[in-house]
Amino acid sequence: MNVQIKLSVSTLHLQDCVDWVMAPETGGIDVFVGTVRNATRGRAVIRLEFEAYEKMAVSEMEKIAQQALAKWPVQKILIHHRTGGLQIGEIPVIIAVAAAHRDAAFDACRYIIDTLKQTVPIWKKEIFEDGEVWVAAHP
Amino acid sequence: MNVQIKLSVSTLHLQDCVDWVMAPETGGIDVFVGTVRNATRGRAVIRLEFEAYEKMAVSEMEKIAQQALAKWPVQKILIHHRTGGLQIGEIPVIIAVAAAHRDAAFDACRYIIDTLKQTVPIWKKEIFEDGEVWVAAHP
Amino acid sequence: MKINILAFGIAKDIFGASTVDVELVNDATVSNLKYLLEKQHPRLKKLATYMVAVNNEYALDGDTIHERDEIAIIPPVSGG
Amino acid sequence: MKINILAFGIAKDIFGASTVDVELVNDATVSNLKYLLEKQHPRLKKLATYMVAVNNEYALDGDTIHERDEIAIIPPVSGG
Repeated sequence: MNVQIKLSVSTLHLQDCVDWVMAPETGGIDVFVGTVRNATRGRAVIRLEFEAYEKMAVSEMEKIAQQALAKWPVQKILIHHRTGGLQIGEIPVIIAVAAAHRDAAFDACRYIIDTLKQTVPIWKKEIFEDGEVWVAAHP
Repeated sequence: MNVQIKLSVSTLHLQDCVDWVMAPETGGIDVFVGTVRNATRGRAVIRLEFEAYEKMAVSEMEKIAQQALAKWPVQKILIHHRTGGLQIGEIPVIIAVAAAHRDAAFDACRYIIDTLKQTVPIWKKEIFEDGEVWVAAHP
Repeated sequence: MKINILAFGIAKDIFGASTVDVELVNDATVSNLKYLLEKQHPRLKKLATYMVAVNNEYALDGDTIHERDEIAIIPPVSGG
Repeated sequence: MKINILAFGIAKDIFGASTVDVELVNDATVSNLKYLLEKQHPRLKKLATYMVAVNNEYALDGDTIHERDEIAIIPPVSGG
């Protein structure tokens, strides 16, 4: 299998992700690591909550990975995404793409995170000291 | 300091690299991990040797990092490069770029590896079963 | 037919529950469902946008809904 | 003046040593140095290209070389 998709309530492990995509014929790996920023438009964020429509989220991530495999000469694709509560500095998402040549790895990795943010049914709630907001819900 | 440059004869550690660039105001990290491929133009590679003009290599990597900081809104940049002998699957280079927003991290990371491969005085020798070649030396 | 609708993110807050039941005629469309839901929960219309998923796939307004389909309301996603 | 030239990568193989000494006149240019080296080591001309670094900076052909400058021959790089 050259695609690994995971939704997880526990900490994501960067080294495991990169080890999984690495193969003897790999020349370069591009990795995107999302992190929980401490502020949104100047307002301090205390923590985040991620909710997923799990079955559909996994199938949409799988679709994106297959699209990337079809568009670029890449070898292996891994997408791990957290659900539940995350503190500042924790990692909501890791995307790792291995390829023989780095251009394909960069292009595919960026396509995957851009598309994931548009189509995968996962929702992020930012919790502030004085309230909370579902990100992107309102215009 | 928002830039860390290192040439090292020992194993590079991905998690340490990403931990170093991560900060509370970081929203995304792009990481490029080079790996030693097992073949070049169909010819089996046994291992690689990296040689560096160390002082100049560090100063050229520092220049590239400063150029990237000037061109994109990125927060921290790390470039670690190996020297000496590497086996298949080992990691010659790790570049990690942290930014508030991911586009800058992707653009800067790709610029850094592309420029590093053009200007930093480091040389790679591929060792085959029946010979060895300094990569890119001849037309 | 009675259809049980799954709600996520802000849609769950709007419905005040993670699922709502809706009574639809056979061969109702996604568009019919949205009309009904928006009548019962006008705050849906305040969202930047929202989609309906039928059996874990994004559905178009003209797609029809059948008994035992798994229907979900997908407010603007914000993963990553 | 006698200048000690550092060699790396394939240049070290061509010189058969990691440094070579070259006798240059005062205010010799990078171009003069290249001419001398290529006369002594014609295989340098077979390289895809090569650069000269003066005090850890890439130098242009017209740059002059001074006593105690650190000079290095930089064959095509291949890091990463």
